Amino acid sequence: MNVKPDFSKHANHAETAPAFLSVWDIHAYYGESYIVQGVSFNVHEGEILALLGRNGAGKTTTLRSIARLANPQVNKGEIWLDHQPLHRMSSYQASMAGLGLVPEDRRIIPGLTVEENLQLAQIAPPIGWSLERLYELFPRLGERRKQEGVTLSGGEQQMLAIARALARDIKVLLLDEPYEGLAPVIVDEIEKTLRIVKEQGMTTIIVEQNAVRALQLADRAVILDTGSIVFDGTASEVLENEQLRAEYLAI
Amino acid sequence: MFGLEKKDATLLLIVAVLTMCAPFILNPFPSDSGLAQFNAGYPDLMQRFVIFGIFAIGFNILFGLTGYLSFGHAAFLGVGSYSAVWMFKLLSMNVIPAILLSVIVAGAFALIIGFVSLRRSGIYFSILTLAFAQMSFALAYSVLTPITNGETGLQLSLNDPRILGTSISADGGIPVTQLFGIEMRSTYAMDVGPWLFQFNAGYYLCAILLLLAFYLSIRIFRSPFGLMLRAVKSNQQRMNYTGLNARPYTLAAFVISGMYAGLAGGLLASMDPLAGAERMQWTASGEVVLMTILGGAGTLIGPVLGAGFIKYFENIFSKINDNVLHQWFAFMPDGLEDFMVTIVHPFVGKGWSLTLGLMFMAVVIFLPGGLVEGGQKIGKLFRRKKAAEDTSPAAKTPAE
Amino acid sequence: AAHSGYTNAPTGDTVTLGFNVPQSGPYADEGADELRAFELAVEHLNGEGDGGMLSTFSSKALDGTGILGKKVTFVTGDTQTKSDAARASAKSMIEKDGAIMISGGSSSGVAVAVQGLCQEAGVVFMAGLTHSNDTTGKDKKANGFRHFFNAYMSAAALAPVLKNLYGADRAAYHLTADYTWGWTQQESIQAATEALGWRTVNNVLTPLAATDFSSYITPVLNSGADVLVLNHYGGNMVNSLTNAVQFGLRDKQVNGKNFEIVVPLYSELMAKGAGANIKGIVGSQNWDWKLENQMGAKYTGTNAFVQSFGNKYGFPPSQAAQTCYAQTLLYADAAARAGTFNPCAIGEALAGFEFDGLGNGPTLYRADDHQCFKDVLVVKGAENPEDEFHLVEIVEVTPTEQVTYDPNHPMFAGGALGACNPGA
Amino acid sequence: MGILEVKDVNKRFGGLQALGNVNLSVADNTVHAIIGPNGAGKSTLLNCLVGKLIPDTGSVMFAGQSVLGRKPFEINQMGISRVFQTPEIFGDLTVMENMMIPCLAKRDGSFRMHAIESVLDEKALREKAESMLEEVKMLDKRNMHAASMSRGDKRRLEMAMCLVQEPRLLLLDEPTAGMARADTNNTIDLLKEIKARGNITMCIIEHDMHVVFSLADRITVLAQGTPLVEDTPENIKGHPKVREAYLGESA
Amino acid sequence: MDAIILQILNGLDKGSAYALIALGLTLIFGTLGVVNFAHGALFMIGSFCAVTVQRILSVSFKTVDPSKTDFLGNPSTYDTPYVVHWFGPEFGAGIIDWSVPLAILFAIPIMIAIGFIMERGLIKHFYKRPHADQILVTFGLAIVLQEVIKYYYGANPIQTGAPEVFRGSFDFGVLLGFDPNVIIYPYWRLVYFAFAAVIISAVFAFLQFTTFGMVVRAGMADRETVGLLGINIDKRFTIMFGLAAAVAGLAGVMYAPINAPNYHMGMDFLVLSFVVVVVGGMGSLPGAVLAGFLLGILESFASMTQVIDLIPGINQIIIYVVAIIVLLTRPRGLMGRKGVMEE
Ligand SMILES: Nc1ncnc2c1ncn2[C@@H]1O[C@H](COP(=O)(O)OP(=O)(O)OP(=O)(O)O)[C@@H](O)[C@H]1O
Ligand SMILES: Nc1ncnc2c1ncn2[C@@H]1O[C@H](COP(=O)(O)OP(=O)(O)OP(=O)(O)O)[C@@H](O)[C@H]1O
Ligand SMILES: [Mg+2]
Ligand SMILES: [Mg+2]
Repeated sequence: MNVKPDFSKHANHAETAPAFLSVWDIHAYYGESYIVQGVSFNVHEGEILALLGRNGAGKTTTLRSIARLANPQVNKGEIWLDHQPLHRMSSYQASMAGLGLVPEDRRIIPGLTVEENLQLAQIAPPIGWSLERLYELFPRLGERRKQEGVTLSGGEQQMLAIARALARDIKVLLLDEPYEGLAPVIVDEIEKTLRIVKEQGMTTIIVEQNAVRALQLADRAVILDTGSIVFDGTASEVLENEQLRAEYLAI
Repeated sequence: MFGLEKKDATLLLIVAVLTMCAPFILNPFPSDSGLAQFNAGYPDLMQRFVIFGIFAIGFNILFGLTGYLSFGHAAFLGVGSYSAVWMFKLLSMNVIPAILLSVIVAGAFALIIGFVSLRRSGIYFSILTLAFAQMSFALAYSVLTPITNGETGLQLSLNDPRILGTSISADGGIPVTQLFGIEMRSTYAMDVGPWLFQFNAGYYLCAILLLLAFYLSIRIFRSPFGLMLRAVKSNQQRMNYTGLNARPYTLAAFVISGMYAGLAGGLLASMDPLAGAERMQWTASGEVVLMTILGGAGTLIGPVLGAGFIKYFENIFSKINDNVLHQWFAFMPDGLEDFMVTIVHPFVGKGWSLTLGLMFMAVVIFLPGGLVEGGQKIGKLFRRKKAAEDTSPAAKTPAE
Repeated sequence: AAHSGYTNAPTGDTVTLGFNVPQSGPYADEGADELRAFELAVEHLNGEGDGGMLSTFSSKALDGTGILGKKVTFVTGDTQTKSDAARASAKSMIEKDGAIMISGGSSSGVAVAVQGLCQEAGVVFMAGLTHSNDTTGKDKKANGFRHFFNAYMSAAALAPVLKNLYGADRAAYHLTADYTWGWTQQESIQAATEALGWRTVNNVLTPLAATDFSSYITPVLNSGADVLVLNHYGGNMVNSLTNAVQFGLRDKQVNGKNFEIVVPLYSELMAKGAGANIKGIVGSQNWDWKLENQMGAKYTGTNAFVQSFGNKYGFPPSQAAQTCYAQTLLYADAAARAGTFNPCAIGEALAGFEFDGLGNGPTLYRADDHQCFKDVLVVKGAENPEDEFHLVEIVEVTPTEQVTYDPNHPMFAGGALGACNPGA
Repeated sequence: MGILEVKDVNKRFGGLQALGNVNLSVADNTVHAIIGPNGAGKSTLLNCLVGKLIPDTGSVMFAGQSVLGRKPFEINQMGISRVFQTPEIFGDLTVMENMMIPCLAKRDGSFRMHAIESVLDEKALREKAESMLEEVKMLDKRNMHAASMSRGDKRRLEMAMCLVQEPRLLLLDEPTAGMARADTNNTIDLLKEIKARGNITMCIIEHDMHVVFSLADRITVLAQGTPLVEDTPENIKGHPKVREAYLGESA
Repeated sequence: MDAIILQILNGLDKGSAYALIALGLTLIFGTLGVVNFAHGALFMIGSFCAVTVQRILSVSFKTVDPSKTDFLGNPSTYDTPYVVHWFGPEFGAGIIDWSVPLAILFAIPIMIAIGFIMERGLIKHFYKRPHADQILVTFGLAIVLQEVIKYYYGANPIQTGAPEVFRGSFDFGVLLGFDPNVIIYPYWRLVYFAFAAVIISAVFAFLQFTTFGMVVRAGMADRETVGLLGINIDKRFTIMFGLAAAVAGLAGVMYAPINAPNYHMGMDFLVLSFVVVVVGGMGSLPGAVLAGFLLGILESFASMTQVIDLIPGINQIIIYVVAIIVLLTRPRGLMGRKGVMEE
């Protein structure tokens, strides 16, 4: 079964955009290869959206497009964050506008210590959580603050990447596979953290292979397949829909 | 053909045809026209094209495949030249032993330098090779003068011992280099109307060796050995954890490319029996780097193109003086003529290096990937145009 | 080319000469001046301009109609002051442009290399600025000719003047460029000064690539030497001299005498480059544009040349320019007298040729080694130059006899002229 | 005595005891899982096995020979292959070329020019590489540039490269991290099949308990650099200490 | 002893030049990761700033002096610099005399502008390109800059003196208790040393006490991620480049009185400065400075007669010998950081 996204929501898009973050008909390319083929969805303020799909479906590419990274090239489409046109910005401007991305391979900066990695996030405005507060949330990082970031264990790096995003005062948090490589207890921890920040009003998009966990956390879900949206609805809808789960999520 | 895939065989064939017909191709302008200045079809330059082509092909085996950027390759060229000249002085004027010795000596030299330098990678490797080459240059220029004849360069003289041969030729001069009696300098000139085509024995020897060198390089590129070298470039870590020691592979590539340089050096000396120390200077090493990048590092034909490009500028543009410019623009009214000469003047003659510098920048800015990529782009453009032409008639006749 | 018994025999109504000068690298300005002289010479040979030294030249075989009735054309090339590049450039002139004579150059290494090439190719080489003894010594060639003086002659000319100026009891410290020219220069000047009674305290070889000579200069301070001899040329010399002056050597008193600096080989461009540091420093030159005005009519030709050069280019010619100009005229004249361009005939015409009126006074092209013998100038840096053309002052002219040596002099031994080679 | 014997291995990084007196014995032809919280030292332990790190003290014996003091390539030649936590592949080469490299690498470690003999056995090697790609379901991607694949695919490629070497001991560091559920299941099947063929021992680090419990014969739990318990999967699941330190409530 | 002290002084001086050039190069090469073959050319342009200022200040008008004739026999002319005309012979001549220090003021904006233009117009597009491409384009640029200078200023060195007061030399030995006239050292070289020390400390302070250095290093390691943290890295790269160009240029300005500037002086220093940077260790500013001084001093010692007599030719190759030894014993140079340009 294919659940077609409801494009009527997007009618008369830009000015009347109802949502906090709205992504409208983006098309993204890596060189010649056409990866994201017209994706549109909305995220409301304070909501957690799960973006799901197989390997290579284009989830990462979609997040990177929203974060305005140089690669992929977005040839068409609009992205509005709180009435600001992200699609006209470069990545650092998007970040100043309130966007935070935790990239899939964590991208801890080599040559910098844990603390420097965090300080780096607090150079440009707007500044978010203080380092003390972050160390409180992730005591591990506090213990390791003088260690070079890239020598952290895989899971520690993941914590650092999330902490780095929170060190900025962001409005929308984009998480690309935040649970990957984390011990189950830590996953629980992070899930708790995400709930906490949600309560404080954070809007989140989470991409996750562990679909069940993501769906338990999320309010809504979007499923991508080969660069197009095949489902857009509430998280519980997915959990209830056998066929959808089997076809796209293998759960 | 020769165990090559079709595409490579075609490439080899094209190169073969081009080198064999070079005396025609490089001499397109009649010798009495103003454009004759741009002709490059005279023995010395043709020889240089192919010899530096060989040098660059060899360099590319190391740099293009493994990514190790040697900044001291000219040392091997120089060592090759010195060996060859010594062979001429001591043994015989036949080029075969000279070339063999230069390849062997350069190979041995490369083995030593490579063994030490390859303990480091990246920029550290580049600086190590640079240091070795600069040391060789400095020593050859002064301290080792008894062997290298220093600044002047090692030349033949009338009192060379020359075991297999004579010290002095019949007419009282220094004997000339030859291959079993065929003098390297002997040139057959063909007058066709205003054109003069020169077929030089030395050039053809170099050209044949270039083809061999090119063939061997294709084989290396396509062989599993070549694959290993590319793997070295891509991810040495993974290579290690796959049970492969990268060192012997890189060292082999280094020695092979050193031998290519030695061959080029030996050929230079065979065509013109002089070996100068500045052949080993860092600028000379830099030149082959530039040739390779300019043509397209990692491509088969690129280095040869790059070598031709640089040598062409050095030899042709440097010779255009104001006199020549006035000849070119003579057809214009006087004021305009002088104006044109003034405009062009800074870029030719003594300004040739300015033009070369500008060309370097232009190529790397507009044709990332070098001349080969430029060629491919043009090729694509043509194909696209053709495709567009093919489809356009169809568009005119509606499907209904 | 047609087989007429020698390489590049001119077939049409023109004859092509090849001017191979440094156009890039540190000697580019010198090369540019040489090129100006060549162009002027060609003009004069073809009967254009005021004729320059043609009118003062003692031989009257040239009449301003080119050479042997053929109009003179020329090609130019860049030696880059590298023997390899110079040979490539010369070869292209010979192979591509049909040049029948190659001239020019600004260093001995290049001169020897190109001379060797011309010998092999069978064309005449008229050396430009080359000062090493080897060019007409161990590396001499039948097809090569040198008008410029050499290291031995510099030393021989300087020695008596140095004795007059600084006395016979001196201790010299040599800094020498570490390559063949530097060595022959040092060897010559050491021999000549020791013959005067000078002591040689030390001789230190400096790398060609050196730009800062401070670490070679400082040991001089306390070595006990009271004369510093800089066997350097071009940029090396400008830098070493500048450094020596910076370190206050010239203000020093050693052994109760003023410390002195000597630069055996001088040139106008070097003097310009050295600026105020050159003031009062003694050296030798092949020629100077003020020669006729100051030293009399013996040096006729000088003024004629300076006039036509100055009118055309707006400044007086350098010694390099004069040499190149003279060499071109000498070549043309020899061809005219021989009645052919065959290098062997030209060689015969030049060998032992005595002439006058080319600015150096009576001159001999010696047959044994193809070296010119003529008076040598001892010069020094002007204390108060009236303009940038008067940086060099003539101190004295050393007559030919004093600088002449035996062709078998040990400093020149080891080579053989060989047979002339007409090529094809 | 097991094929792999780790005795009293210690490793410090500055002030941090990453491994403290680790003892481990892995029996031949079994799958041994190593689990534990992030930063427990699991990857460090593997690094000590393959020569990337040298332990401060202790011994590591493989098939009766010590691996210490050997270079990584020599250790591989002894029969140990490793899949890394962040994929290590030849990014510049195509998938097929990536596969050819391990096929060409000889176990005896001899350096060969491969230029002359290439024609002789290239075809056989090619077939071997292709059948391996088939097994990991990547044959259709054989001509793809390895760097431009999605991360799950890179992982599978790396695994294929290790498997085609037919190692005696295969070390897998989070082989299914970031893999879609369907592919994770495929990977489990693949590893099971490999195991069933026999003559291979595997050490696997994984945070996905589904994978661990479906594959492992024995499990070692590492915490703060020291083994906490070693037991069968069933016992581990119920172990209270493990639940607390690692699995959390969701396991 | 005195000889050794003198060579140490020489070494420090040479070392200052090497260190200054290497410092600028490290900012570009070690920090921005761009192999800048045009760095020597920047140094050269700095020197020519001094030449230019001297020329500008000496712009003159001609007066005919009928009492003399020039070399062609025409009435000769003499030049009066406008500044002398305007400010009187003493002060005017003084201004010309001080042209090298004045050139510093002139060079700073010029060099920063050149750095900005170079980075914005050219280098910017090459951060992500292979080093080989960077070499090609910057080498081309170096040739172009060099040739342009040659076109306007000729190939001959141009003497550009220090102010009169700095021209003499200073008896250093007396201070240390030696006899007079044993250890004397030119004032200007002492000035150069002090100047180098000031510049080096200023650059260190700037990078140490601001986050600028950290951000640029981070940006080099991973531009994309730094962008994700809201930092406009392009702007900072440009500033860094301008800074490096200014350092190179100032090193050149002050060097003009030591060695007469010529158009290819940059190339003479280029290879050497790469060696210095790499021996110092990629990406390490202290390393670059340390290696600069080390090589300067060793080079000075190697040129002592006693040493040359022992090992002939050692003065020619000392730098390379040291480079080889250092790189073989310390894989990342003296103070190199891991991972910087090791591929
Ligand atoms: N740099 C790149 N160049 C070219 N193609 C790319 C690049 N990065 C990704 N792709 C391709 O784009 C497609 C989508 O990749 P993307 O990384 O967005 O997938 P994904 O949904 O995040 O998958 P995964 O779950 O494996 O991370 C894949 O087919 C991949 O091969
Ligand atoms: N090179 C190093 N320098 C300093 N500390 C290091 C280094 N490498 C690892 N560590 C530290 O050692 C500890 C163990 O790291 P290791 O990578 O082995 O953990 P792990 O068990 O694999 O964790 P994960 O499951 O998160 O990957 C971590 O705390 C890490 O920060
Ligand atoms: Mg992804
Ligand atoms: Mg790990």
